[in-house]
Amino acid sequence: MLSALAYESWILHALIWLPLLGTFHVLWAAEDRAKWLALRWSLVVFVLSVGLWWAYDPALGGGYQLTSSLPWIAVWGVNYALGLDGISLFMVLLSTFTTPLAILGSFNYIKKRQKAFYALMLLLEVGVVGVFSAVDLFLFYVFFELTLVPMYFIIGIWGGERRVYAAIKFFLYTAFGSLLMLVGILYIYARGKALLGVTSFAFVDLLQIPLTPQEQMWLFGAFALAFAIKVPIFPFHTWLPDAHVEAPTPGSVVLAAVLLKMGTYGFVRFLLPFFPLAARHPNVVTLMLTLGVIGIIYAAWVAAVQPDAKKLVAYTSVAHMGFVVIGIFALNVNGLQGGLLVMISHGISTGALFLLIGMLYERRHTRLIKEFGGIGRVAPWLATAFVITALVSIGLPGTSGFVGEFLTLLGVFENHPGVGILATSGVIFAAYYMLPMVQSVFFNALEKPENREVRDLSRREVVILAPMIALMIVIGVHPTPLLRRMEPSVQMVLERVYAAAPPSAALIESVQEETVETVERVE
Amino acid sequence: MPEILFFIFAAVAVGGAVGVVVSRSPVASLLFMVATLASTAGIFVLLEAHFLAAIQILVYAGAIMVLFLFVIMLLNLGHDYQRDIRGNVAMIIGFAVTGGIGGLLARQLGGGTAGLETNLGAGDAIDAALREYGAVGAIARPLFTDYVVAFELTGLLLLVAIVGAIALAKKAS
Amino acid sequence: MLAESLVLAGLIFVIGTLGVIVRRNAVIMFLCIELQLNAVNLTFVAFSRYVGIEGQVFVFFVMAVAAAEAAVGLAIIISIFRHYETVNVDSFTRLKW
Amino acid sequence: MRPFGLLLLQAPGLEDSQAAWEPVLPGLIILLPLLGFAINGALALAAARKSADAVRAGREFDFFGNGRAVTHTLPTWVGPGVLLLAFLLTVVNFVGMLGAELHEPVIRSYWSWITTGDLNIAAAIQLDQLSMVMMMIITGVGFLIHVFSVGYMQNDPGYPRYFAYLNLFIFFMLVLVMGASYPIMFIGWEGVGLCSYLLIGFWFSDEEKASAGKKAFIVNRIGDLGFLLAIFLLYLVFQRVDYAGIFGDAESVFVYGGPVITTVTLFFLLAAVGKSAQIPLHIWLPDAMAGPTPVSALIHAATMVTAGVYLVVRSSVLFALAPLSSAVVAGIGVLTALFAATVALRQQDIKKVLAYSTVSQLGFMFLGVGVGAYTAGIFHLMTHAFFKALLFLGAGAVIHSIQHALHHSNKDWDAQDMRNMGGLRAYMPITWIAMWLATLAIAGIWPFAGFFSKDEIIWMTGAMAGAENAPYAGLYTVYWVLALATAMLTAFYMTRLMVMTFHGRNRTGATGAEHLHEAPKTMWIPLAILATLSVFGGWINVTTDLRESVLGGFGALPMGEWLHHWLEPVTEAAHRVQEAHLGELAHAAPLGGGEVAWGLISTVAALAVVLVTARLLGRKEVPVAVEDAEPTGLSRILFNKWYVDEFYHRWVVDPVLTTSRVLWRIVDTRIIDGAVNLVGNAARAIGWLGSLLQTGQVNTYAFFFTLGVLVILAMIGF
Repeated sequence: MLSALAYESWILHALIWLPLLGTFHVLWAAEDRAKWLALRWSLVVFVLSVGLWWAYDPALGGGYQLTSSLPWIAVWGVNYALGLDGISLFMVLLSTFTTPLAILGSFNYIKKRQKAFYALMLLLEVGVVGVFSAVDLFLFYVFFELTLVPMYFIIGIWGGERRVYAAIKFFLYTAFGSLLMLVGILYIYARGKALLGVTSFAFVDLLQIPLTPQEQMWLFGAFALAFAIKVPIFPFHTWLPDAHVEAPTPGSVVLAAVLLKMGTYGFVRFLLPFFPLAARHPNVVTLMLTLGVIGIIYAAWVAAVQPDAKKLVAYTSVAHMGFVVIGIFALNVNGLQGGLLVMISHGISTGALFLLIGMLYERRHTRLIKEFGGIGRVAPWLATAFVITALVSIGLPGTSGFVGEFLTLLGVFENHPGVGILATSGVIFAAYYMLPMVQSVFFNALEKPENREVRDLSRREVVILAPMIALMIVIGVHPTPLLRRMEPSVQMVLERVYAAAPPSAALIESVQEETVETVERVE
Repeated sequence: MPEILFFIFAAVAVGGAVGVVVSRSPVASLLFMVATLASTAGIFVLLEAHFLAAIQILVYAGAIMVLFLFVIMLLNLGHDYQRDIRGNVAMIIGFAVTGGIGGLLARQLGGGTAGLETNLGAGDAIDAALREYGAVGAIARPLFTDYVVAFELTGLLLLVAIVGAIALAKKAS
Repeated sequence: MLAESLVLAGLIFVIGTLGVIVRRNAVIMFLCIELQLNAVNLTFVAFSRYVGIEGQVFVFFVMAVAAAEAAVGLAIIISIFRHYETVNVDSFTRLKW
Repeated sequence: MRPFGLLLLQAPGLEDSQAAWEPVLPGLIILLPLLGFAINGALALAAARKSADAVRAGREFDFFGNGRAVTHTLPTWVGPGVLLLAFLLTVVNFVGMLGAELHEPVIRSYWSWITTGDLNIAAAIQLDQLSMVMMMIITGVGFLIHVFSVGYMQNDPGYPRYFAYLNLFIFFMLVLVMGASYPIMFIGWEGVGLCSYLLIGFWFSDEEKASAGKKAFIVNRIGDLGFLLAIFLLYLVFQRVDYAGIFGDAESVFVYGGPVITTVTLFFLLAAVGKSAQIPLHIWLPDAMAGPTPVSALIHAATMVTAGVYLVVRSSVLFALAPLSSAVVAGIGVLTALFAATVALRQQDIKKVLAYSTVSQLGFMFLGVGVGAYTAGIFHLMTHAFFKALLFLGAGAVIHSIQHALHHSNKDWDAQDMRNMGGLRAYMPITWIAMWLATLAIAGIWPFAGFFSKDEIIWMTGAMAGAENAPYAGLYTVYWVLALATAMLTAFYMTRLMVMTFHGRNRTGATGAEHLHEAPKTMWIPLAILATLSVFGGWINVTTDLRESVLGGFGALPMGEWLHHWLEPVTEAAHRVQEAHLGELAHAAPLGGGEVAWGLISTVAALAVVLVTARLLGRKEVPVAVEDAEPTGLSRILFNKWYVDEFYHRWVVDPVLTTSRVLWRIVDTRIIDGAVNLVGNAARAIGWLGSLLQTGQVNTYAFFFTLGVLVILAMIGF
């Protein structure tokens, strides 16, 4: 049925352009209809995107599928080129899944300038879907930067008290990283032109460029810094708690669920295949694993003493992303697959946690843990949803959180047992930060009179949370369909990492000569 | 004869310019300015640009300078002025920079203009146009044919300037 | 006569520039700007003898722009004067960040 | 992939073993409790919503007035009902297996759980003799405790939630014992931990109870770390994680006593120590008594805490290959047994005594599996499930009754403090008799169940000490002595519990005493059944020597060494390894004397302790709790549980919290974020310097403009 509609040919374009259309529609419409319009647009996008699950066929190998390319800036060889592989497939689905829920979750939260807000949410969706489906480095970079703008305004306008500080910090910090990446991109492009004579930003073309180990190291550094800030990896993480605490609930949801994934996605998409020699260099691997493990343990400890529930969850994000990083740099199938699963699982569970904390905030206008207590008595459904989500977050087996962490740790342990043991201790600390918070908020005596007034979940909120919880459990019980779709692409990345050899001087020379010859012939 | 006239006009123009800059009184500056404009108009005539010389006198010296004068009088700046030339440091810097520009210009001109004069002799064409269409027609022809869009835009610009000037100068109600 | 005209124009331009830098009176700064414009007009006219009538056409446009500029500029000066009771530009330092 | 729906069917293919025997709907045994959870969970959510609305309106919702709410009637049937069905199904399978002479486990795979690279974990269950025994205990004892709960939790507003959790617990426990690979077992392993967390904190409005749940979960997670690492290490060695694959090759892959196998088993030991509350991770179990008493019976006595023992027996081959780990297992076991027994001597809370007694008995099981007596470990696990469940349920009935009495006499005394009880045998005769039977069983007095199981463990310890090539022979001798001493302590503290509770003068006061009553039928019938099992349950595994002696009625006991033979297919590999490396076990205890002699000695000694204690304590006048003096000296240390909790608090919890605060306040906020802000502020400072050029004076701008022109001109000119 999908092929009858030529689904493969238009779906990716639709996923990018429909939300953009929606953006304008929302801006055009009346203020009080904005939220419903935005919800409808994002739902349409989500429903359309579901078909990707079947449209993407892992049997065809791990390369890009559903590709299409139009020349954009022909002089520079920039193409508007889209495509999906097993890695980006789930990131796109995660984005289209999260956006409508985040929009639905902001119905009560966003009171002022609704039109602008919902338009920005849709614009954000354009950006993230674009990032994950671009197969042209230039296009990727454009979308990568595009996501900054809506998020900057979402935090800066609808945020909490220190919103401006947080928004600027978020923007400058991440932009700073990506500018270094831009330098790297241009360098690769220039090398491609010089060595191969191709003026192209297409991933497939850039992968052919024989870069020397030194070059790879520098480029790796430039790209890695950009993505490490985005992820964020340990010493670059301080923008995240600030941004999360100040951001409005839907902003936090999208930030945690999708934007952070752009960083780790970049690791898998660029760092490993583009600079394999650097990525598998023992020093680099050691560094990344160390930072990842520090992130896991350090963030867990810092999270445990946070007085603000939202900040706590923000720090847990750092810990989870630490798992992803070590999974990726385990450089084996289990680790990579595990890392990708943690990304998916973290997207859903942390998104849900932020939504839940947002719901608490709407009811009590505070997020300080000590202000709560005994909420389970007056809001049992809310408490149930929260406890389930928290358990997923700490990786209870049978939920999505476990599968990812298990594979990640298994992968790390395979190649680096010592690191594996340290990282596995993260499962203890996950309980150490999460359970006290759950207890202080939902259990204990219902003492404060304000807490007595807290309402339970409304029907709208049930509609938001139910699919998320269902998905967390379904993925936990039966992750194989996901793993099956990711595996060929993951294998391809790994093959590239391990097969790559440093180009000899002779090779570069011969390539260059060939290029010169072809150029001469053409002229 | 034209050479002598040129040097007279040039001397007056430079003298006027210096006067503009050094006069304490704005009115004096203005009058020096008029002298400069008038002598420049004379040089225009020597360069066979009769129409421009005419509107230089009419529009520039006549209208714009009077506008300045009105403003000076309106603001009551005619007397009770204070010394407003900057101090030594500003003077030195100003002289250094302007001297630099002057030096550079001189350096450029030091190469001579003989090449230009021989290679690009458009004077005959202009003379022919002047003979054929008269002083006004010679300049009006390109103005209303090749440059008509720019011309119209200039009109629009003037309109906008008038509106803007009124809006700015009007007393806030 | 080209070379002489150009020297003259350069001289007037430099004097005008110096005026803009050293004078504090806004009206006189304006006059100095007019001086600079005039110098440029002179070069246009001088070159037009060798390049074509377009030089003179350009002068025409410059004059129109100068007129517009003078009108608006003087209006601004009047407007400022109403606030500050002076045309000394040292008093107008609000134009930053 | 096989669709989910087939879970109910007997699924062929997909690595299923081809056995002679076809199990009957094994998947359903797991699914039934899950179904119960779903139904009860839905009811609980509905009920909680109602009660929440009432709380918001400032009152408590009355589920019991004018007819019980449907949310509170349905669980009565659903909760125990699914368990009964599961139990019956287990019995059917058990009978089937009895007749099948099975040598290989029967494996049923349903779908690929995790498939990636060369890792393939199937969602598969394994039926063999060991899992069958465990299933019988879990569903059987579980069912009885569910029935008891109907009476016990009758008037609790959280009634449906309680049954939802309990059903979920059974589900996970079944996953734990039926899983065909370590990761599947781990699902159950953490799942039961979760349920334990939820049930300990069942009355979550009480901060102490909620904290106890949290503590249990976190301490258990420390153990789970070991489990995960053991799985990883096994995967590294075998490239697979299912039992069939690992155990089949273990003997050929591992070197006896080699470092890898020792590490694996020590990791597993960490997991077992956490789950079974052994030293040093025993601290959570006494606190876990905060949960409803039937929960303590089911989870914290009969089933979940024994998962550690199950793990060791399941991995018996691995442990047999690692003599050092086995010795550590036994050492931890016997130390825990002794330690917990000493603490139990001086506890006043009836449930605390039982909790420490559980820890102690678990120690015995560890000792058993540590000395290679895997069958004995499982045997003691089973008999312990009977009598300890009975003791807890009995205690529950007592507490229920005392609570009632205190409530009516308006005393806010602790209903669990034995000093407030006394003389209950007159009011609760059935409970009294049942609990005495259980006490005799746990004290190890012939012919009750505990005698046979405990005696076998002690005997095997002695036998190990004297084995031909016994490693650490001296150590095992010490173990043997300690175990004997602990057995005597057990007899003492249990008798103390019985005397303080049921004998002497009633201390609830006259008004209170009027309201003391025997437990209702739903509560005492399970007690009676468990009492029967506590008496006769030990007869299924009487060693041949004992059976032929006076202790076995000279062969009159019907089923000697039955359990031993039954579990042989599971443990034979381990026994093979032991035989090969340890040689023949001793036939005499370290001090000489055969099994029969020591059996006689121990039962007589225990009986003597019971009688003397009963006589001495029976005469003593016990003051009620509020009037009692603070304990002093050694008994103070024992009362405070050797200050282990305080030790952990001082040296582990506090330092971690302090470090966390330092990391946050200093490292994160000051140093890391400080550096980030420093960069930002530096940029801002440079900008400020630049802004100084912007004076607001037109002349300056004109000057710079001209300067710019000059520069451009210069660039063109030169």
